[in-house]
Amino acid sequence: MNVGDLLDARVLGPDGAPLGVVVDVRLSLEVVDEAEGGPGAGEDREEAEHDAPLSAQARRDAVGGARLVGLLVGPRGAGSFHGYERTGIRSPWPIPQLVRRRHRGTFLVRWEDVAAVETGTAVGDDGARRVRLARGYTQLPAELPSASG
Amino acid sequence: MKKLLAAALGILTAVGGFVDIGDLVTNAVVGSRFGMSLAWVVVLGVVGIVLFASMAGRVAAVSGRATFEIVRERLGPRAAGANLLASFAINLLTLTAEVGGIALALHLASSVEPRLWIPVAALAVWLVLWRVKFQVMENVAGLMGLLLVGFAIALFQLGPDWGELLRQAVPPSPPGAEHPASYWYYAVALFGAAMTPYEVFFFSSGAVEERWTAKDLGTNRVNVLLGFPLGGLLSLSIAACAAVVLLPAGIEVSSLSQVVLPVAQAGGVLLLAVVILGIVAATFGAALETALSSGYTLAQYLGWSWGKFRRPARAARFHLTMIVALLLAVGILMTSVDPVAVTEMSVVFSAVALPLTYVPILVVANDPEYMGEHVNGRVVNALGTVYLVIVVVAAVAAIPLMIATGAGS
Amino acid sequence: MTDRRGERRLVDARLHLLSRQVLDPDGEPVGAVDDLALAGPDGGEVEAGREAHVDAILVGPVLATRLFGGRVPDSRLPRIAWDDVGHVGTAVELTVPSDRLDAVWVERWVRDRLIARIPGGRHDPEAGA
Amino acid sequence: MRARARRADHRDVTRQTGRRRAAALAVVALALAGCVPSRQEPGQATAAVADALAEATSAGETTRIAVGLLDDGRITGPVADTVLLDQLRVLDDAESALTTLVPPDAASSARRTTGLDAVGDVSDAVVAARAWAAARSGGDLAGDDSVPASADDLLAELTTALDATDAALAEAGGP
Repeated sequence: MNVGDLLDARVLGPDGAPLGVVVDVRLSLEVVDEAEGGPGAGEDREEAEHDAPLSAQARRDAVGGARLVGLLVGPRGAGSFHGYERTGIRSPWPIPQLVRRRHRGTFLVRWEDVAAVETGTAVGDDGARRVRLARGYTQLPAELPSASG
Repeated sequence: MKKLLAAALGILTAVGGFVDIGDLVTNAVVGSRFGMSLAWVVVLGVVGIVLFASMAGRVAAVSGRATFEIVRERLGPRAAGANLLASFAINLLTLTAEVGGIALALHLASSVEPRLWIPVAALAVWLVLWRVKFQVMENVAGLMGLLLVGFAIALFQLGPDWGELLRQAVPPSPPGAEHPASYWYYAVALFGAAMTPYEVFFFSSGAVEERWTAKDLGTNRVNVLLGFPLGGLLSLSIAACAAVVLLPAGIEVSSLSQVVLPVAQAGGVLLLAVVILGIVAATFGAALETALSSGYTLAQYLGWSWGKFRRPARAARFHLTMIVALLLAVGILMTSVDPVAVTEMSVVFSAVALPLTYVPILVVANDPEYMGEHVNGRVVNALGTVYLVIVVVAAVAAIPLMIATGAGS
Repeated sequence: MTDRRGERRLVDARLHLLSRQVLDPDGEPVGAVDDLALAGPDGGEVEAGREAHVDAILVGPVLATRLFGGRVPDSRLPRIAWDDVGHVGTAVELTVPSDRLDAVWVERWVRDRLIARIPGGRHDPEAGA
Repeated sequence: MRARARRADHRDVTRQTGRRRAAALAVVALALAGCVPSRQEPGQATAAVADALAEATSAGETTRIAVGLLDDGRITGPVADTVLLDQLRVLDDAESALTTLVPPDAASSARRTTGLDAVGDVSDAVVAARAWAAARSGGDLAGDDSVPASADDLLAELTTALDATDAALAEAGGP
């Protein structure tokens, strides 16, 4: 199964009631210690290569495994600003405000609360992709913890 | 001079955007039909491109990510794919026009038939893309393109009634004989030319080619603040020359050869030679800019290795894209199509490409995960939002205006 | 930067990973993250509700199936193992040089069959005009 | 050819609606006019004649400037030749716009005939200008009787042709 198979799949409640679509898939990245050790490593890379993030300002973590945490379920498809509403960004007004409004009601369900996933296997069978939630699932807030935290 | 060289990227970008072959003719058409009454559009366009190119340059310098990578990342494969198709079409059409434009300019200089120059021009463009260092390319093509300043010199030598030119420009209104729809068609065409998306693709990728970092934000500022206003100035002088010499004679510009007549009248053969050299350089520069942009956009969308700073073998598909684009351009030109008419078609694709390019730039320039402390300030954001509205209105209005006026005729 | 051992970072696939540039340790672009393959605990099939993790980054043809529908057997898709990922920032950086990745065979093919054969194809433009 | 005719149709309607209708209506009218080129209102036909004549005037005036500059030695031979060649193309367009026009009544038919004559006169003058320019740069044509002897002769011929164009334009209600 790929993340792409889950995205935009229709989400059904335990009783089969439609709840929305999968707008995103939340993962948990294991952040590991820089092998080279500490904050100096970033600067070394800058000289060694061209395409590395050229500034220490942008967030960049050394990562290990990536675990599947859950699915973000929204009232409609993700549209064109994938995930923009889950960040704390407020400018440029009014774009974030409009996107957030469009995605009001988006919630997170834990992967443990997913009972079944049907992925369309035939060509053009895109509409058949469905995710059914388990009985007693909980709707969690969709916001991501702030980037600086 | 040193400052001018430091701004070579901005200058080449602006020359390719403001005075490429389509705009050389369009500016003269505008001057000969509407006088200076559309000068405000050039000013509006300069401010807009300065705003967004500086954002794109800042994003590239701080995060190392060029504009089309951001377009894909923020819009996802579908919407970015639509932008890619439209932008690639604009790149290809403009590249076609520029290769034809180089041939037209060389025809002026030599009276050898343009068709014979086309393969030569295309080969020369490819050799530069294949072989020449990015900085050398931008210095030579950008600064030679500035020879078009001959139009400004010509304007002074013509000794026009400055008061009259100013009266045409403010308050702006279409001359009585012209239909308002034609006036607005040209307004949109000029604005679209100033804001044409390949400028930000080229500028931001050029920033990566030149290895800008957060320390180069000053260079970024110099580039946009020097380059684009210079481009706008050239654009205005061409229109003004036409307004002074051709408008009173009742001449409607339809070809490149008419564009240079005021220069010959003002400065004789010497100034004419300077300007023709400038036209060759400007169209050549625009050809390089659009050929590279076609490679940049496709490579950045699909994640391929790209860049002129790499050996061609280390960016194989990027170079293959540019070769194919040049071959297509030559193929289109061999059908004897009018290169200037080709650029008119790109207006249609701008309607898709403009919003889908400038929205992601504005959004990412506000994202602290990309920009850290270098996110947009309030004033830039306010201006950016206002310009987004203008861009969308212009882009949407372009197509009905083009149909209604038969492309301004 | 403080010690981050054991810390975890929550990311959303679409927002933070999909469509991002993949770079090798020398900064050479390898591809874009066109999809992410998931796997169960032992590397087997994912089961709903059971522990799952990202197994590989998929690059290239998978984009066409995401855009236009259809399906390609997973084994046929060019993939980069998630184990080879070093850093996640505005780009995804690998710990393995691109020449050792099977996923970039198209680039290699174009290079070896076409571009490198044109005179000057291996010329370094930075070395002088 | 088809593209050219369509272009001319768009053009005449633009001018005409400019005088009579709101811009919004123009969009629809133009789109329709582009589809049915053979049925024209008398006003549209007249406007098409005026448009072609305006193009001819533009070409003639351009030629006048080019000849003057070449006589003063302010322009090179190749540039002058390209200018004149481009003007011949414009005149060719103007002529074909007139020949493909279907006049709906006798008045517009007469205007068309006058217009064609005027455009033809300008074309003759531009052709003469090219011959003069070629002779001036020392080709085989030097000394040929059919080539105007001086720039002044040429400009006189051009003025006559442009006067005829102006008259025809005034008749067609042009600017």
